[in-house]
Amino acid sequence: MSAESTKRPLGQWLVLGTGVTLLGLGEYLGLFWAPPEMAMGDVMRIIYVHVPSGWLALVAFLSTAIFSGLYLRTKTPRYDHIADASAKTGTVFNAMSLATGMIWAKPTWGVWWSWDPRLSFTLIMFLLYVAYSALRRFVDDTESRARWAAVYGIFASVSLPLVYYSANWFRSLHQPHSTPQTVDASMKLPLRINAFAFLFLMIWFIWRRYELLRADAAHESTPPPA
Amino acid sequence: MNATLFATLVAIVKKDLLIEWRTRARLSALVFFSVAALLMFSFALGADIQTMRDHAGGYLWLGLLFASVLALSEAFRVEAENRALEAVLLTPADARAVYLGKALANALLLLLLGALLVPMMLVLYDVGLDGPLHALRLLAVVALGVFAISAPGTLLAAISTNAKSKDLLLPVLLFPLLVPVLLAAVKATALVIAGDPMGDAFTWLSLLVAFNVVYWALGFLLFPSVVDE
Amino acid sequence: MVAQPYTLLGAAAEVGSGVLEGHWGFVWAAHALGLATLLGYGLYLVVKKPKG
Amino acid sequence: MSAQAIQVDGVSKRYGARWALVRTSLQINAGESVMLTGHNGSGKTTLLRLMAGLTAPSVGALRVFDRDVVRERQAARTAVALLSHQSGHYDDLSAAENLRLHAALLGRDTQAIDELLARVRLRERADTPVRQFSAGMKKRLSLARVMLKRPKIVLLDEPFGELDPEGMADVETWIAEERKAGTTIVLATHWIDQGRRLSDREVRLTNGRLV
Repeated sequence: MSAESTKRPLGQWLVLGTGVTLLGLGEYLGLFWAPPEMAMGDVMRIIYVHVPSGWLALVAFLSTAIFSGLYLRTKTPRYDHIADASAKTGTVFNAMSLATGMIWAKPTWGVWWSWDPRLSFTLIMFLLYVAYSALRRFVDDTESRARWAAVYGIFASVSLPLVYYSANWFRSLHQPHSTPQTVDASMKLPLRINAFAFLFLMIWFIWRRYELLRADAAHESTPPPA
Repeated sequence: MNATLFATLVAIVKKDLLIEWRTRARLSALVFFSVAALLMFSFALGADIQTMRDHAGGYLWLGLLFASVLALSEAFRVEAENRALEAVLLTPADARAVYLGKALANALLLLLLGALLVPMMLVLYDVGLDGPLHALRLLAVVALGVFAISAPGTLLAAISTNAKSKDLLLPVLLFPLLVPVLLAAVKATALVIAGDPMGDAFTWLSLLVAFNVVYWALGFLLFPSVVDE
Repeated sequence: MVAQPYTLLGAAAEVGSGVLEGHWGFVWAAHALGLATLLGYGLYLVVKKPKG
Repeated sequence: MSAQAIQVDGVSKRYGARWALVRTSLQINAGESVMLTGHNGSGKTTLLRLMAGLTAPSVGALRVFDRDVVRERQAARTAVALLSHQSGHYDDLSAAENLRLHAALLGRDTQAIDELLARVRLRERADTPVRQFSAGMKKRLSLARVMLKRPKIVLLDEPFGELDPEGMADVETWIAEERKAGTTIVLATHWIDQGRRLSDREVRLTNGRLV
C-alpha cells in the first residue's frame, strides 16, 4: 500500500495537468482578454477567482456529506477518508472565497466586510467545517471519530442550500449569485474555464489528501501478530 | 418483548424530567445564569432604553443559547457518569426513541427557561405586550426556537460528552450550526414584539419550522450512529 | 482607462505607480491570493509525509 | 437454536494507538460457563464489551446465537446482559426508580421489582437515591438489573468486587442457579476459587491475546 501511494498514478498527473492548464488559460482570459464590466469596471475581474472558489467549496462540502452518508451505511474507512479530504479541501476553497470576497467588497461597497446574508452564511459554513476538523482532532478512537465526523458532516451540509440560495432568499446587497447565465458572454468563458480548472484542482487535492489519510490509516488497521 | 418506540420515548422523557426535578438546585442555577446573562447584556450596552428595546429579542436568544449549552452538557453528564445510557441501550432500547426522548426533555427544559426569561426580558428592556394573545405568540416563537436548538444540541452533546475537552467542543460544534436558527428566531421575536406591518413574521416562522423538521429528522436518523459503536 | 487593453507589464506598472482608480490593485491582490493559496496547498500536499 | 452461544472470530480491537485485543478466536456453547482470567488491562473487559455489542471489533466478527453483534445489534443485545465495572445507574434516582425505568424499557411489568430488591437485600433502601449508596450496594443494584432482564447469556465483569462476604455468597448462589437453569455464563474475575467452582473451563488472556 505504501508503494502504491509513493508512485503516483497516471490519472492523478492528468487531473493536475488539466487543472493547471485550464487555470492558466482562464486567468489569462479573465485578466487580459475579457472586457471590464460596465458598472463595476475592472474590479469585476475578481469574479474569476472569487466565484469558482465559492462554488467548488460547496461541491467539496457536498462530497463530504455524500461520503459521510456512505460511510455510515457501509462503515468502509475509505469513505471516511474521502469525506475528511473533501472537508479540508473545501475549507481551503472556502477561505479563498471569503478572502477574495473581502478584497472585492472594499472597492465596491467601501468596507472589507458587510453583513449581507451570502457573506455571513459563507463565513458560517467556514466555521462549520473548521469545527468538523476540530471534532476529528478531539477524538482518539478511529471508529468513533469516523462515525461522529460523518454525523457532523451531514448536519453541517444543511448550511449548503442556505449559502447557495441566501442571495436570492433574503433581500441583500449581494448580487444574485453569478452563474454563466447571469453574466455577459465574454465573461462567461473565463468564468467557466476557471470553474473547471478549480474543479480539476479540487479533485487532485482531495485525491492526494485521501492517499495521505489512507497511508496514515494503513499501519493502524493491521493488528500486531498474535 | 421489548418496549415499543413510543413506550421507550415516554420512559426516557419521564426519567429525564424526574432527574431534573430531583436536581432542581441545578435547574435554579441555570435560571440564575440566564438571568445574569440578560443583566450583563444591558450593562455591557449601556442603559439606553431604546437600544435595549430594539434588541430585546437578540439578548433573549443569546441568553437562551448560552444556557442551552450548559443544560445540554449537564443532560449528558448524567448519562455518562456511570455509563447509564449504555445500560439503557443494552436493554436493548431503540436508540432513535432514546434520542427523541432526550431531545424532547431538553426542549421542555429550555422552554421552561424561556418562559421564565420572557417576563424578565419584558421588565428589564421595557418591552410592552398588548394582552395575552401577544404573549402567547411570543411563547410560540420561543417554543419553535428552543425545539430547533434542542434537536441538534442533544445529538452534539452526545458526541462531545465522549470526546476530549467536551466543554469546549460542544459550543464549537453547536454555535455555527445554530446561527441560522438564531437569526430566524431573533427576527421572528423582534417582529412579534414590535409589530409586523410587512407580514414578514410568517417567513421567519416557516424557516424555524423548516429547521425543526430537518434537524429532528436528521437527529432521529443519525443518533444510532452516534451512540452505537 | 476602461477600454484600454491591458498587458501584464502595463498593469503591473499601474499597480507600481499606485494608480488604483481602475481598482487593478484589488484585482491583482485577489488573483495573487487565490493562486498562492492553490499553489501553497498543492505544495503542502506534495511535501506532506504520512505519519508513522 | 445453534449450540454456539458466542462465536468470536479473529477479533482485534484497537483503542487509539493501543491494541486491547489481538486476533482472538473463541467459541462458547449454549449453557456453558466460562471463566475469563488475566491481569488488569489484559483485555477481559474489552472482550466482554465486544460480546455485549457495546463496542464494534476493529477487525473480525462476533456472533451471539448466530447474530452478528454489529449488523444485527438489537437481536444480539436482546440475548445478553452485562454486569460491568460501571454501575449504569442514574445516581439522582432511587434504586426502585432505576429498576422501574429498565422494566419499562424491557417491556416488563413492575411487579417483580420489590422481589428483586429483596433478593439483593436492598428492599429497605428502595427509595434512597443511588448517590447515597456504597459501592457494594451499587453492585447489588446492578445485579438486580441483570436479573430483571433474565437473559440467555450473562456477562459478568468482576461480580465479586466491592461486595461483602454475604454479598459474595449471594452472587455465588445466583450464578450457580443460573448455571443450573442453562444460562450461558462468561465470568471475568480475579477470584480464582469462586470462579473455578462456577465454571466449566478457564480461558486466560495476556496482553490482549488468548493463551
